Amino acid sequence: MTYELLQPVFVISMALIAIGLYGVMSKKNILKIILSIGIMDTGVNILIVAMGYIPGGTAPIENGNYPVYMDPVPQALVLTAIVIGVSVTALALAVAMGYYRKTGTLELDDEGVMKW
Amino acid sequence: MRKIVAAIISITVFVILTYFFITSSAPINYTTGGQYINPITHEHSNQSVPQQYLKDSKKDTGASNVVTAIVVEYRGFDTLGEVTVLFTAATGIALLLDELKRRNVPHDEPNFIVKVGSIVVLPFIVVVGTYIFIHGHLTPGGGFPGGAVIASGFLLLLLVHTNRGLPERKLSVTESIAGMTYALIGLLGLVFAHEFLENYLPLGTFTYLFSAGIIPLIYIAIGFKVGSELGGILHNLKGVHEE
Amino acid sequence: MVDFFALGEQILVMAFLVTLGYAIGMFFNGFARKITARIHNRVGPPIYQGYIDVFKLFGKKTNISHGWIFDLAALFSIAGITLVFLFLPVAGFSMLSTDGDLFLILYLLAIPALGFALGAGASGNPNAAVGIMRALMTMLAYELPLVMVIVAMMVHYNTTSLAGIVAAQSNMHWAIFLPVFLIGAIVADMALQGMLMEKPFDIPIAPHEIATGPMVEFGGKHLGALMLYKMMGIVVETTLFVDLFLGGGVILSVAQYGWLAYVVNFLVWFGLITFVFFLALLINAVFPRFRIEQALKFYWKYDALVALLILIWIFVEVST
Amino acid sequence: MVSIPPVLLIAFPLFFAFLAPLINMVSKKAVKPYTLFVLLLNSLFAILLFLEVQSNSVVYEQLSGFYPPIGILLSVGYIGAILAVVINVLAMVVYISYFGDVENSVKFSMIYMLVTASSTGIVITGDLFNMFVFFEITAVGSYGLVASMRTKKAFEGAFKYIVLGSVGSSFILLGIATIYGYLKTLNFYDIAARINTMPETARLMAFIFLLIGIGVEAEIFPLNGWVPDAYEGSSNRVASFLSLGPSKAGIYAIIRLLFTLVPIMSGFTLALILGIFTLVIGELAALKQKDVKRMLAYSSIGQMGLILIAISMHSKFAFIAAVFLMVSHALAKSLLFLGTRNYDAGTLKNPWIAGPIFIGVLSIIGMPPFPGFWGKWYLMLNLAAEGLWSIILIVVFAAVVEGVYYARFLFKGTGSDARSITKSEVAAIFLLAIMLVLIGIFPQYLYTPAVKAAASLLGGGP
Repeated sequence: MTYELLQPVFVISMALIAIGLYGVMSKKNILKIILSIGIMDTGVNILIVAMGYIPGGTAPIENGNYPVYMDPVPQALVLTAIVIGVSVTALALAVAMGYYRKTGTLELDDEGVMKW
Repeated sequence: MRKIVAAIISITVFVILTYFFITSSAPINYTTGGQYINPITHEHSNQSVPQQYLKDSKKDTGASNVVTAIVVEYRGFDTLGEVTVLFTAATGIALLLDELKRRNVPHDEPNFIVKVGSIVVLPFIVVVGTYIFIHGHLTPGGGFPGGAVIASGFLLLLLVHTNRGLPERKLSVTESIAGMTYALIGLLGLVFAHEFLENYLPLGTFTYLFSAGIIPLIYIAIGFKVGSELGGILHNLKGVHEE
Repeated sequence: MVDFFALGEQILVMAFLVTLGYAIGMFFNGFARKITARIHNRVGPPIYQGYIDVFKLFGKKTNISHGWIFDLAALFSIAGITLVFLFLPVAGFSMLSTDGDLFLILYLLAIPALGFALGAGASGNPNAAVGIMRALMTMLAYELPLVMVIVAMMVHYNTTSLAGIVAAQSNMHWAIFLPVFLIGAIVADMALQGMLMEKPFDIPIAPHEIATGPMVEFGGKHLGALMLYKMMGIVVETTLFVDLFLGGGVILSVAQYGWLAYVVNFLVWFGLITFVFFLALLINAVFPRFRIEQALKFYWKYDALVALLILIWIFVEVST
Repeated sequence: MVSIPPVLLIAFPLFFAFLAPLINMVSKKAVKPYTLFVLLLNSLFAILLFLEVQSNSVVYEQLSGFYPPIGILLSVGYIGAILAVVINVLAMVVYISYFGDVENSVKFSMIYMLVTASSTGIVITGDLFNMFVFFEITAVGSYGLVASMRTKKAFEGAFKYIVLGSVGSSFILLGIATIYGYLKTLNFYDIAARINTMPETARLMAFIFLLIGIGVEAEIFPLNGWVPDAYEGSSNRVASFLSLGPSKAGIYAIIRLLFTLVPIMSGFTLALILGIFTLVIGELAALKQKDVKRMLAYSSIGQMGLILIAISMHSKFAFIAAVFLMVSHALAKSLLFLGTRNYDAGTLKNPWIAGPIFIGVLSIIGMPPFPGFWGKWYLMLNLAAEGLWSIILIVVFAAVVEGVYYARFLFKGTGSDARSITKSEVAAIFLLAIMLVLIGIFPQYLYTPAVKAAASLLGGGP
């Protein structure tokens, strides 16, 4: 059996990734870029959780009777990935604050972005 | 121009990724695997990894929540790393915003309902958070959600007392001690058992609170750590000096 | 067990060759000035003027030094160029040669340039600064076509050793007799012109504009050392050219003719490098000077393009 | 001989980093010696680990008491051991330069320890997701270190780094999801054993996802936009640290990816093409830089390209070349970044700075007898032996370009009056220079482990 049931989930998570990517590349406002990163992270996390889907499965908490469980590993991975995402977002916000204090704006200037 | 390029790239990525994942023929069960020859014992593992987790977690760890068993025991080293990521981020934020803090920024006084409500709600928040991280091995949740709930209590405090920060020093001490406890629990595994983070406590009775060996201890440490770290982050982002 | 006798013999030969190289270099200096003077319809200095200059400069007391980098730089240049000379097969006789030494030579050629740049920089003279920037740009410019041609030769002869290339050209199968490498030789000759800092690529020195450029602050022994470096440079660069395209001057095989072959080959090698240098002097005498951007354009647009065509030609030839 | 569990290399510095704030509360002065002590301890562990690898050829350790692939496996082969030593010892040496400096931040030292530990973690882990976690610690720590100067440029550079780093980590997760989806395992060697059961496209896509993610840290071409800004904005010591720790860990991850995880031929070709682009773009961009730090940063990119080319040749000699280039780059680049604080027209008048800087430059541009020379030399010989002449052309020309801008760099440092430098900085750059000279003169001590590393990797081992 393959992932046919999950195709809408894949489309949604890929759409989130693409939206995030678009935001990261096109926006100049630091907060918008941070939001875009968050959207991208969410897309990836949805994808990973979906990878552990088993038809008819339940949450992997043992309670005596033995139904079919979901694959627990992706859930554990996503737990880690979420915390990491939070950490990065928090640090990015701190950097944004520092940038704002130094420059008085949250817009990245063209010169700074495109410098090669 | 920039937006058009960005749009083209992201649409391309979307099309390629969607096509790839939709046509992917990955198996939708977790029974594949099991041919791996262990480099330490040179034995075959005879089952797929997730299957083994689901089958053995009760026996191995005594936790009824398999996800917790994976997070804290089977892949506990990842979780130590995860805690460290949060710790690094919190330290980084403190490092960046140390000098940039502003004093005496005028804030709006919060209204009466928020003030009184916070006093009423705060104990419940703390209790719920504590409950979540203590029962991590039995119910969904664990150290991270529990710590985050407690940190939301800190957030409430910061919202109410607009011109005050949190006791940064105390948070920092809590954070350090909790982190050290986690690392120490792991290192003691090398002493009392054979490996880092290996369980060396009795597993207790399945589905009871005092069970699952070191898992609740680790989750308590994580709960304290995450709560104080997120609190520290909020404190630093608010930018008020400790009184 | 090290064969000390053979080792001593080798060291003696190397010392002799290095001395010879410097002697030839000094001779070339006087030679060049004489030729240029004759073209300008002057009498010019005597042909042994190079020797006189060097001995005079080394006999002088050095009054000005700009610190230890300045001193080191002169040493750096001399040591670097001598090392390169030791890696070159001279008249088919290679002193230090290994597989892949052609890369080594290309590399090592940068050391004296670095020393030169350091010394000039340490002097703190603005003219030196201008000169050294131009010298580095020129180096960058001529290196591209040169490397392309050399890689083409490596592909053609399927060896990375200069001695191998020389050996492959024995029995008068000189590379220059192949049409493609005749063009290659012209390209490399243009690069050689830049290496020797002769017109039209003498902008780094630009004698009439920036007061002899990088050398301006050097005096006494430092100037003597730098002159020696430049003189040896002429020998090294022309020898590289001869080794690449003119079979290293080898016309008799040592196995067949013994010591006679050595003598004849050395004479032929000497004649060839003199000829190559003379050619450079002629070009120097008739061409005006390029500005730095013109030089860059020349090398990267025309010279490199031709070199690229040669490279493609060789690749096609090899693959078919 | 003492047998050290590899996990101590990670767990000890983590524990001591958690302890550092308490030390700071007791005595502010104690923090720097304390950190140095921890790094010294870690270096000793790394050296012991290296010796152990030399006698056993590979060291495995399972964690949490479960056999892999159930538990996490640490696996240290030759290449991992070499890099662990390089990262830990050099991190310690670079840290020496902090002594005698007015800047005294416990947080900085903590992040420094954490990033050292996690870079080491990347090179000794045997688990894909574990590697991702260490990547994130390294990245998050590096963001903080880059921004720690708190200037506009620092924040800008750090922000670029964060953006690219986050996109990269998303792609690593995509790669992990792809591989896990097919194989339901995360252990490197379990994956390696069964990777052929995945369809060709899936393997290629997983490879590309992971390469994109790792490429950010390893400074590979389309994803290295952060490098110049971050290096320019950060302090010299941070730049020095970044070029010896995280970037080496990134290269190690690429080695793992190419040789163990997804050993497909198209992957090697792709890496080769990217390497060439990285090399050419890095060197040409370095040529036109005015700012010294930016120039060094682009030069780093160029070096990374060279290393990637050497790795993707998939042959023994090229891999030895890669090892030499990595060691040379780690030593020389950290030396150069460290020695060029306030680089201007008087720096080289001070012989205490100039000597090491000369050695560093000579090693980077590949002059004998320094490690950089051995690296380029083996690479060229290998390229010539395989008849890849067009790559030789590019590499040689890149070397010439390198020579030119380094000559300009040295030239810029001469003239005017001598400058002073703190004693600890002199000590640090001298130690680095001595190591460069020693490895250059006695290359066999690196050559032998490198040969074994190459043999082990080409055989599919760690």
